[in-house]
Amino acid sequence: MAGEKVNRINLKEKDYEGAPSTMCRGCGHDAISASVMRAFFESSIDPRKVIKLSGIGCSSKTPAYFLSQSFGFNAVHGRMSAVATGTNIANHSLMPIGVSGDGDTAAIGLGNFCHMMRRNVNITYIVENNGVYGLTKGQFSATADKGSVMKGGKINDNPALDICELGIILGATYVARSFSGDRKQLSPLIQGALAHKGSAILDVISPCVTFNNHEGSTKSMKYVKEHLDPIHDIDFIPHYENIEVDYKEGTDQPVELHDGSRIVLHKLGKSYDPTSRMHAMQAIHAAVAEGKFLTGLIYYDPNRAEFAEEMNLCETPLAELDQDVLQPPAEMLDRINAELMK
Amino acid sequence: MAGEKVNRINLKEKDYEGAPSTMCRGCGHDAISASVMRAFFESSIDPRKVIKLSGIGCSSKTPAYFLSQSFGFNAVHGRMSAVATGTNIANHSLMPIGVSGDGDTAAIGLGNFCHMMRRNVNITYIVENNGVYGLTKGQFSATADKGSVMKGGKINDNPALDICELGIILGATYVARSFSGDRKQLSPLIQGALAHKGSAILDVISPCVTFNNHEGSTKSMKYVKEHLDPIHDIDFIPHYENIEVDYKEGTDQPVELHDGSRIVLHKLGKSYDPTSRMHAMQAIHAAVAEGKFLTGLIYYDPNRAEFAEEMNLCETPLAELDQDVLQPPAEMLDRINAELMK
Amino acid sequence: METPPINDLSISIATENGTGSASANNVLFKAIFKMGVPCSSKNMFPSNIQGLPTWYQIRASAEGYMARKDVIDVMVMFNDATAAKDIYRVRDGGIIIHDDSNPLASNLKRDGVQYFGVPANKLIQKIVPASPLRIKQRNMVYVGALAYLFGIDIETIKEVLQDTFGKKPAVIESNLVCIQAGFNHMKEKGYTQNIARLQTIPNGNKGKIITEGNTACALGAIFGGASVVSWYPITPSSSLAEAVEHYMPRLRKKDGKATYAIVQAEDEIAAASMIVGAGWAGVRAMTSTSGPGLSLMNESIGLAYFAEVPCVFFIIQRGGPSTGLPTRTQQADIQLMYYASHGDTRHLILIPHDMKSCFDMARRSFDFAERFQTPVFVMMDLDLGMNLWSSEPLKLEKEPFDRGKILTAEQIEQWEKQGKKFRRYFDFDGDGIPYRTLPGNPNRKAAYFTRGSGHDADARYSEDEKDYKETLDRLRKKFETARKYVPKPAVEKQEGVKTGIISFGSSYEPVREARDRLRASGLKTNHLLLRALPLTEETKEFLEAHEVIYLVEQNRDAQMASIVKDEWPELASKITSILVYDGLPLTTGEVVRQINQHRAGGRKGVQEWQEKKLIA
Amino acid sequence: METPPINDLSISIATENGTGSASANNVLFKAIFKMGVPCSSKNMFPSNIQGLPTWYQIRASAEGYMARKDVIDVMVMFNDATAAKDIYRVRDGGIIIHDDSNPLASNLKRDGVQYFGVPANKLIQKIVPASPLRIKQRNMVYVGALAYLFGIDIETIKEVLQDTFGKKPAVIESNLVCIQAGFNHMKEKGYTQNIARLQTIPNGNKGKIITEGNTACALGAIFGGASVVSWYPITPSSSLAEAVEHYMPRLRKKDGKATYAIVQAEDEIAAASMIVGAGWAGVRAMTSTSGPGLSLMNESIGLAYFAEVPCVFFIIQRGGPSTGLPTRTQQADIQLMYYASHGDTRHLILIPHDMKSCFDMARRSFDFAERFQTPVFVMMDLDLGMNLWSSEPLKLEKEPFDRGKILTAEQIEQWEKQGKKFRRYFDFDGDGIPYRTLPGNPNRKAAYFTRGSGHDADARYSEDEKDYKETLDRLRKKFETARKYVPKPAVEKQEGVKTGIISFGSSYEPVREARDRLRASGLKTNHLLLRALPLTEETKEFLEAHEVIYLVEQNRDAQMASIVKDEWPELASKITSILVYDGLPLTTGEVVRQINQHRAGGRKGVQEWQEKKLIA
Ligand SMILES: Cc1ncc(C[n+]2csc(CCOP(=O)(O)OP(=O)(O)O)c2C)c(N)n1
Ligand SMILES: Cc1ncc(C[n+]2csc(CCOP(=O)(O)OP(=O)(O)O)c2C)c(N)n1
Ligand code: SF4
Ligand code: SF4
Ligand SMILES: [Mg+2]
Ligand SMILES: [Mg+2]
Repeated sequence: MAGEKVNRINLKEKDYEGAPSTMCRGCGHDAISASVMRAFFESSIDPRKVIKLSGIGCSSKTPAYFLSQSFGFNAVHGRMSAVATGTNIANHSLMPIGVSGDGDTAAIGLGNFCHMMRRNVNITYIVENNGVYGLTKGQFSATADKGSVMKGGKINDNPALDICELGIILGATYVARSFSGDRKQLSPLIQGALAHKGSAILDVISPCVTFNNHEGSTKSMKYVKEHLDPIHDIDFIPHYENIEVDYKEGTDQPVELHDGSRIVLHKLGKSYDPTSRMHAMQAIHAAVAEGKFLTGLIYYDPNRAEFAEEMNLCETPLAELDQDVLQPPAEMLDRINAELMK
Repeated sequence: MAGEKVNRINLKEKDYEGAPSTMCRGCGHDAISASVMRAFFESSIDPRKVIKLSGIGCSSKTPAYFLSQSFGFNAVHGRMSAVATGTNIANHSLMPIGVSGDGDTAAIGLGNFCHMMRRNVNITYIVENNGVYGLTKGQFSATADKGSVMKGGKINDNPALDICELGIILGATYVARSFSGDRKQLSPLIQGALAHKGSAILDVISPCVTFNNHEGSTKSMKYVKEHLDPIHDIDFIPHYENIEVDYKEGTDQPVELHDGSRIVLHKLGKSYDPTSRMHAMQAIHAAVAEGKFLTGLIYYDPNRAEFAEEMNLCETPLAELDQDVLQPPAEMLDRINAELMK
Repeated sequence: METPPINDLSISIATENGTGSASANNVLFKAIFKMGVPCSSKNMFPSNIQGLPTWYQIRASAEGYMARKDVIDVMVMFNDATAAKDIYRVRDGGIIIHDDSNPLASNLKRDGVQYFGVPANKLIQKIVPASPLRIKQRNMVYVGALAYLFGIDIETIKEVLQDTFGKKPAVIESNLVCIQAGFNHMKEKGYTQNIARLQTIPNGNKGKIITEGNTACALGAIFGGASVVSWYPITPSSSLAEAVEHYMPRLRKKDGKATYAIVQAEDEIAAASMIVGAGWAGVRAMTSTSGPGLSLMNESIGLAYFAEVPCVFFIIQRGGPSTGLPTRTQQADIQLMYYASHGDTRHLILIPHDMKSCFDMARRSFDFAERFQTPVFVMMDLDLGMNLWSSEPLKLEKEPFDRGKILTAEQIEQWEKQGKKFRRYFDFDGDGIPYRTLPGNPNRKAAYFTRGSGHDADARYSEDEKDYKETLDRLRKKFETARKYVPKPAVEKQEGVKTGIISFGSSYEPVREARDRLRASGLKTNHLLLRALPLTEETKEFLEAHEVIYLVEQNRDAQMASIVKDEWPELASKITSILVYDGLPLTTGEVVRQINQHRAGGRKGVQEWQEKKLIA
Repeated sequence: METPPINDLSISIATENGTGSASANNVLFKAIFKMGVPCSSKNMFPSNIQGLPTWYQIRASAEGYMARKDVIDVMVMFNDATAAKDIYRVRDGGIIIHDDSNPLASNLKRDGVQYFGVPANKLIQKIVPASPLRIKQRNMVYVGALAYLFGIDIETIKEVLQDTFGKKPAVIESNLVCIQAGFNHMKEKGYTQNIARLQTIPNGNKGKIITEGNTACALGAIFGGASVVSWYPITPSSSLAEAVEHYMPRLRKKDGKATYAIVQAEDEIAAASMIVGAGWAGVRAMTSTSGPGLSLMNESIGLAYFAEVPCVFFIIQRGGPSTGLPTRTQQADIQLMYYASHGDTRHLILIPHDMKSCFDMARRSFDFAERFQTPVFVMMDLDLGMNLWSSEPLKLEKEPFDRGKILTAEQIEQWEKQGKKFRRYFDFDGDGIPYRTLPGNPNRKAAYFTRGSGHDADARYSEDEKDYKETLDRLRKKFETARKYVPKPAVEKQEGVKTGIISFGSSYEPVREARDRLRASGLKTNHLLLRALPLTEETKEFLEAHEVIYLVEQNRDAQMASIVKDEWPELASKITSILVYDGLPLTTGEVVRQINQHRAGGRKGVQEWQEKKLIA
């Protein structure tokens, strides 16, 4: 029984659980939360050393649903990256995990997100990427594929923004992509990110069962469609199952989404070397050209120092320093006064 | 005499002039303004069909110094791209030229800038790139090279953000780089941008004579350095000459900046094909690897439709429609009332 | 057994969101409406998509009161998660309807109420083919049960189903079966109740429409010529922009091409900046947002104010501060709208209170924006914007757009003939409103350079102290001029009455009812409905004319009162604030309760009470 | 010939920025200071880097008045661009010093003033070796000229040069030569004047420092334990953050490592969000900005308010609205600070008025932020922040940091022993201030989930109306508690005096002098210096105790008066606002002028006058 199994620091899996989820049943976000808990458990990380951060959105609600023994900060929309930068220099001894959405990160939060990566702020940053604004009922996000169709028939005519591409050129030092249902791939990637010092970006495709609605949808779930009333269909969400996948490195994996549309995942092979920027960019482009999503650790830079280190901060976290360290002696003020007399 | 020379629409060069500049003498921005005027003159564009846009910064002041017959909007810091998106759909018959700085575009304005390019909003967008915040007295901007030293000795420890790279992956359809003093290269590039329908991004290296101060600076202008008083040196700005360059396609051009530091420009050769994203990215990376700035038209996509077109707007600019077109007949309201009775 | 009251009933339906109750509730409400019974509904939904509690409260009122009723007569207890609390929300002598497919848990029993069970779950197992849709149909069962208990006839319900799902016979069928099942079950059990009956009123709601304020605003904006709409999704304002998106294609096409542009911006700063750019370029531009968006738009609003660019902001208020309660209602962004942005700024605000004024003010807002070349706010709240209100049909006043002082190329020429030269920021008319030209104007003297930084009357950059002060003074003068133009308050006044009530927005309806109740209990009140800021003389006179004035607002800090105090401190000291801010639509009872509490304590008591209240 | 007034003189130096006049002006000012003469300087500089007009106004005042003097005795006319206007800025009987290398243009001649020419250009051609630096040295020439005319002896100047350029003998040399040249020229010409003389006052300024408010704030913050500083450059606030950057390395290193972190953020939203994150994580965090930045920070401020996170905002006010006049002074962001962000919010504001209070309040601001777990504003303005003020030395009060209610792991254990459980947002003490724990606290009960959305006393997500209202009421109660803690106003009061003046910030000094002038002309006044918001009882009593109260503020809309009216409308109606908003440092004369104007018109006249003023 999982309940009994303990990790190196003697914690059970349930010690990594959180409050009950309020996501729609079958939402990819819940599957990701499961992988997050698994990763922390497997890596035997003390929840009390962890801080959870998020912005606003369905995805951003999820940190409340894991690691209830960790402090959490559900900030405002799009500002998680800046808030994380602040918490990080205030206390570099804590391990930050951030969960955001494609709207939160790639729309309102894009500028701050880019600058966080430029600074290589230490964080495990998960983008739960569903191509829509779930919490505000299904508008397109900046990562929605060009040409995809929204509930109501609206067509997206802007190209999709690629979180990984952005991460690579802006200076993130650990850039990976996965699929919410691929726990075997996802939780090790999260463990790697947690172990990495610097900005670790995980772009995780996470289907929104309620609002993801590509052209494929007409083909699918005929009965439900016919019997759903047109005006209020968002008011009713059928119970979907989470989509799980499990496939080999170097292979393709087609995935049928809840609405019947299809995406193809391609898992990077063992031979792939993630330490070259140009290679990484090419790999992404190549996959896109074939209409596939590349998954796995796409780019990795073990050398660049993280932000707090660049700042030459003292060992003790700033948050733990006392007045005797923080307040210079009065003599120093007298000396400055003297200078100001000239 | 230039004064007498007229273009195809019978305008003289001075018809493209603006108010006297308030830039420091020798500032690269003034040189760029000159190329802008030249480009409009050469392309015989009616200033009354042009709108000038900018954000806030020394660079953003410059639209007041050219095309005084054109309407201009000096918006707030970092918001030119969004303001331009609005003006564009409001009146797609006008030709927008925007001037911004590296702070305005790559710091506070980064998010909006990226989304403007994603939409491929029609604009000629010039980034007068000096690596510093000129107007606020010389702090580093996001495009400053890692390791560069600021007046006062502060060292930049973040990697430089590359405007062209960003433009290419975000969907800009005309991406070029040049040097403020290279009028021969710059004004044709501007003419090309003006002719292009879509987001045309010009990253123009434009030395700030007052605050650009790389390590090289110690070597330079010995006498002045010695005799400048340390506290107030920003209060005095020696009169510099604008740096002019003129070099062949496919060749390198080292440039000595006012403070004695050196940069190397590399001009793309005739053979270079700008229509491939991947090639463009590789070319940039290759140059960076050799410590050079690639100049010329780096990427060009002639096919993608500009934003206003995607919107399927009517011929007549929205701004010119009258009430009879804008206000639906009362009967339409009655019909809707009827629907709302059910 | 005495006859029950007719058409006076409040039903609260407790369910879980995402289970399909909204369409059941909609059918129920529409059926009552179709019977001709005056009715309203309040939807109290959570800020997530599926699995959290939601309440739908329907009120039928013979007298035609639309406010949320403070007592609940019937509770449909279909959400186990909240049942334990829900049983106490219903009044003594009220009714609880529950799903008795399983026996009622003991902790859900209470005295003084009637329980009616309907085995909805069991029923749908039988009558609905197995599919994910089944649970959804469960909700239709309580519709049938209520229909039987209170006398909604099935025919009316059929008509509603027809209206709503006309194109989908299968949907009509499957819903009807379940409704019928609920109906029959109650019948077989022979359940009866005596607390109220619904009775058809011939032509009762004839010619009336049902809609939400956000829809009415959207239509008003479209008929007002809105051409550039830039917005960023946020509850409860999204449905306004989405209604614009819904109606525009039908209403604003010109030989297949759009005479409008709608942009879903990347954030609110972009949305605001886009409409500033668009307004400057000469179109009627708008955005819609809520508190967090308003906070972010502050800088762009200041730019529009100082550069004098027309644009319209629809602000649908929700529970603040910060993210607060996104799906609850409040009127707490008043000061932020009025004083928006840094520096000396004051803004024009229009305040609708019903569907007609939503439509009219939305339409007129662009006239005000262009007339005064400034940002204009339309102040809404979630209750007004997202709940269903019945109303007279929307009516289009045929009047020309007021584009304000725009100079064409020809006019500039004529001016020059008269030796008058175009100066963008010069006060030609002494009303503080300058003339503007639009980009593209071919006259060589038409162009000017707009900026948010200091400028002189000719739009030239200036740091001169006189130019600067002149600009600030002219802007204030322009604001003073606006006082004469903005919609005047609506005053209901009887000679000799010494107590006045001031209300605005969604508080109007509860206050209207509260005044009737107070009158019944012996307190006559006069009323002033605020319809715009800046304040006008009428309000001053109203303050002068009364001894005690109750100012009703749905916020904690008496924000509107603060604005009144700023104008007329000596008069404002008469004001006693009625403050309600629990996020739920205002009830008549709460207004009456607070007013009576004051009167009990007298003027001094009032102050103490307010003190206490603030820090209670 | 009667003896000239001693040490009472105002000199305005008109130059072009970027030509090096700042160091010349600095030498001149420091020299007068070194003589022991009480003096102040006001720098009126443009919002660009080179080539625009700039004025530097020095005042020497035997009585020790530091306000900008309203009359200019001497004009150094070294900027051709503004010369035509500058000649009229000097008072009748005043002196104009100009560069007569070329003959004076006829349009620059006026009557009633003395002209003294000094051929600065010619002189430097001779004495300064050819180099770009030459023009810079030209400015030192007028220093010498003024020294001769008004009696600053060269030795003192040498000392100043020594103090400033000690490490660069070459600089001292080259400057001295030019100063000497100017001095000698006047001497040779035998120029004399009789309007004023400067005379050494032994130990006059002994022990006094000269600094800017931004520097004093920066030092206060450092000694107050500020550890995370995130900022985005903007005039006039940059110099505060840059002063922190300048001093931190000397003051806050621990074996070579930094005990602080300074981040130049990518924008103000990021800066604000970073300090909210940092404050939550347990450090003393701050940012500094000006109007446009404040507007952008609104959303994050609301988050800090509602999630109850301590952080400090230094707001250096400049000319608004929008970009406005970035290099001019104003007090027009008061309401935006006080009501910042959407929803019901009220914020704590500290208001320094001199260098000592800048230092002290900056230091204390973190105590208030942590005590009340809320954003705290330090309200500055450009005049206070960027001009040089002489002052007593800054003094460090030795008192422990007030970290407020922070629970350690041990304390939580003890609580539990007492059967008391940690609840993040529960009002244990009845003062509205809850207890908090810091991330990293090892107690398993210490962790909580912070959010800007609705929550209950245990920091759990909640949409319940009672939880919501309780939170809002507690926040207001916390604000009321703060009234007892914030710095009290400083009152100068004489029995029987019926006229009161209220001032704050940089208005204090001009008002101090204005009161002396008014007394001389027969009007006794009492004074209240506002030092914080929320307002406290002392202000109420002051309003009660006087018949007429003049409230002096540097904005158009009487923003502080509006806040007073909000608190005590019936008393506030006594207030007459003195409003100055031309962007220049407030002068004594303007205060006196406006007050006399009112008295002339009487109470009624006052209102009319204000009416007029608002729409003049
Ligand atoms: C400033 C601000 N603007 C808008 C909103 C409304 N809002 C809440 S969540 C959201 C988008 C969420 O999308 P995403 O980040 O992709 O999360 P998802 O729900 O898809 O997981 C928006 C626009 C807000 N809360 N704050
Ligand atoms: C919201 C806001 N923040 C900060 C500023 C102050 N500011 C003015 S210009 C500028 C940076 C300009 O740098 P850049 O865009 O590179 O222009 P440059 O002066 O270097 O040409 C800043 C931060 C402002 N005006 N508005
Ligand atoms: S709306 Fe979509 S994203 Fe949000 S919880 Fe439901 S399925 Fe998940
Ligand atoms: S400060 Fe630099 S960027 Fe600004 S005008 Fe001077 S030289 Fe140009
Ligand atoms: Mg999403
Ligand atoms: Mg720059």
